[in-house]
Amino acid sequence: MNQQRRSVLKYSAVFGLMASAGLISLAQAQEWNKAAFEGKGLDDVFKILGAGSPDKSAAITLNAPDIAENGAVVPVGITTTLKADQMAILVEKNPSALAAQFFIPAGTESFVTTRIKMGQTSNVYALVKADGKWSMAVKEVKVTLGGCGG
Amino acid sequence: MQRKFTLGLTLGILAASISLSSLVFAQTATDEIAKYREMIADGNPSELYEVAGEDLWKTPAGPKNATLEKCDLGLGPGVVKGAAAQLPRYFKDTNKVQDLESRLMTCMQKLQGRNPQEMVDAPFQKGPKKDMEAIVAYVVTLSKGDKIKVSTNHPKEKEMYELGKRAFYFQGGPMDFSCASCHGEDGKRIRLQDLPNLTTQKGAALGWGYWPAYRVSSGQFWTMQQRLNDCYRQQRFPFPIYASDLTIALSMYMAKNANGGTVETPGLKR
Amino acid sequence: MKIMNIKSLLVIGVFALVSVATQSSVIAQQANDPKFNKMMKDGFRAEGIAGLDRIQQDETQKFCSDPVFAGSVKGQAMREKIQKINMDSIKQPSDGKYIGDWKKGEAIAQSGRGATWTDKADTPIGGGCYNCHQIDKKEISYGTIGPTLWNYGKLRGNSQELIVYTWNRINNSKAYNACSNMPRFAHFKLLNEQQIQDLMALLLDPASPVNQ
Amino acid sequence: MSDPMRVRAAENGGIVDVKILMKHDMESGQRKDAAGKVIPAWHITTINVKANGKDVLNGQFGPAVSKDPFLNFKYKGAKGDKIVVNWVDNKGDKRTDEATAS
Repeated sequence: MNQQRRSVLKYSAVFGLMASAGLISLAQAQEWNKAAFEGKGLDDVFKILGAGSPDKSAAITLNAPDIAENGAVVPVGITTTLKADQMAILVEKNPSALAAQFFIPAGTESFVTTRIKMGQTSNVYALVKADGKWSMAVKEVKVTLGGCGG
Repeated sequence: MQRKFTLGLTLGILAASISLSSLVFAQTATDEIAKYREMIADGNPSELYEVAGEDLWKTPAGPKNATLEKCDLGLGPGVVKGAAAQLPRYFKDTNKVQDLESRLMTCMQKLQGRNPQEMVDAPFQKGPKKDMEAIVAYVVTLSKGDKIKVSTNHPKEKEMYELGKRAFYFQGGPMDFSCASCHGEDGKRIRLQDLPNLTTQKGAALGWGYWPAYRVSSGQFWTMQQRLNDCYRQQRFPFPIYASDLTIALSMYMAKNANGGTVETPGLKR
Repeated sequence: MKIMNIKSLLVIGVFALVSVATQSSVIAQQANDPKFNKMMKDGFRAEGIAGLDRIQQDETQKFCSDPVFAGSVKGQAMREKIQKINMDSIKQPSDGKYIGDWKKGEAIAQSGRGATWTDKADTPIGGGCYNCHQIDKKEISYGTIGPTLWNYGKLRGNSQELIVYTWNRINNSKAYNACSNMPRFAHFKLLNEQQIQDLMALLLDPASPVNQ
Repeated sequence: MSDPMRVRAAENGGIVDVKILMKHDMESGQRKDAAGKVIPAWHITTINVKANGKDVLNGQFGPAVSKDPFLNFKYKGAKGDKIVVNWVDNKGDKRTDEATAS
């Protein structure tokens, strides 16, 4: 066995180990993805995430209310039967579309719920990356004016 | 004759079905709002204030460097559990009817040597009021699930109730509003928000029983004093003075009307 | 069974009559209460544009702060007097024009801002109409304190009588119902003549979405 | 200084349900102060959750996550798991809190 081959093996072994321990996605996860969060429109964010133009998938459920009593707190949950390793929540009409992104290690369910702000009635997108491919679910959430303030 | 009757009946049915369809529509919107409320009910950020409040309760502070642990909220020194469910009430030592916040001010003054005027003057959500809000969150959480049980047996309590009732109906300001303008009838809403009829037991329990609360629209925990303050702001009144008899009287009116209802505080509101 | 029902109805009827009679005989406008006055005086301070003059009640406010009396038989004469005071204060449009721009009217109906102590003196005041009324059906967030105004013009036509009535009602609702929950928009200068014309258009213009 | 989080973790059938409330203003960068000046964005950027030292979730927040953020997720675990939650915001403030799965 020559020297070169051995070191290649060693390298790939290390890489494999890192990947299996989730270290690569960890490095990615711990560095805030400034470009993605500053992307304005949906397409900008899709591109930065490497999602291209994701297909809609019936395997993804976007759990959000039809009407939000207040745009300051809109509950949004994503569940999928796919084996997700990343999830993202996007709001089409927000100043910056991407609201939150999640990295899901093995052993964690393909499910996450959080709360987001919406400036106005808009489509909300749940993006899921599974087996290296992004897909999505879409739902319109109506934001109503409430209280006496108008 | 027969035809007229049929026509009338058809028109009647038509009118009924029109009003029914708009009713159904309104119903769907309120159902959706109910679903929204249910979705956010799990994980009430009031808990964050409650944690801070428990800390403040047990940490020595003020010129006398004392804790509030000996504070008497009506059930004896140091008894917090269930106390908020029986406030406002008459206190012998101050010879006054006090709500939770005015009573806490008394404790802060007596036990910790803090100046109550500083509390009155501070803006909501800042300085000493920020501490007050956290402490209120802590205290009211310890009455969650209890029955509202407010007494008007003492003449001063009875008097406060009557004064509060009168204040509830007092109209003023450039829009002629009183509390009763919005909270005096069953089944009304402002925009999509249901308005409890605070003159009835059921309505008062829905109103009084769910405040103090975390308010989603402002992202803040609001005490009853702040809730009343913002009511008067929306009524286009001048500024109600913090812990004034006026605010305590209104609380007395609502709390007594709510008797028998359940304390659901801290609530989670729009 | 049937007889029982009629009997109990009769009893209830008589009881209701008696209670109305006894009630109206004891009802009088609530007395001045120095303790209450002091509580109100000590209870407020001026803040921003919201001065203490705002708790100095006029005759209408004083009357309507006692709903038991205001709604009683004894209160009838006073109710009529209050309505007359308010009716007499209404001015018809100076340019003779009743109908403005419904689009601007919709914006005024949507806004519930203005006149609070957190507003400036020059903060535009909204009509706040959707707070209490359904108006354009597309707006699902509407209140129910007042009646629905959807199809207002379509259902009622546009006779001069209706136009003047609608004008008066927006200007000063208390001209028709002494203790109406609706603010007196003209009396307190909450809305100016042009804004009221725009609201009129929202309700009455055949082109307004309200009348589709 | 940052305020404590509220972390709850309940195990049921081999799945631990984790609910986290964070105390943070999550200033959007869209609001203006009384003088009309834009209030700069101030928000949590990354959050890491570990159970017994192993990552169970990594999240990234933009300014559109609500004030006092709430997060709920589930992982395969057991009663007694030691859960450590870390967040960092865009000003470099940090906070760590712990809970034990019950």
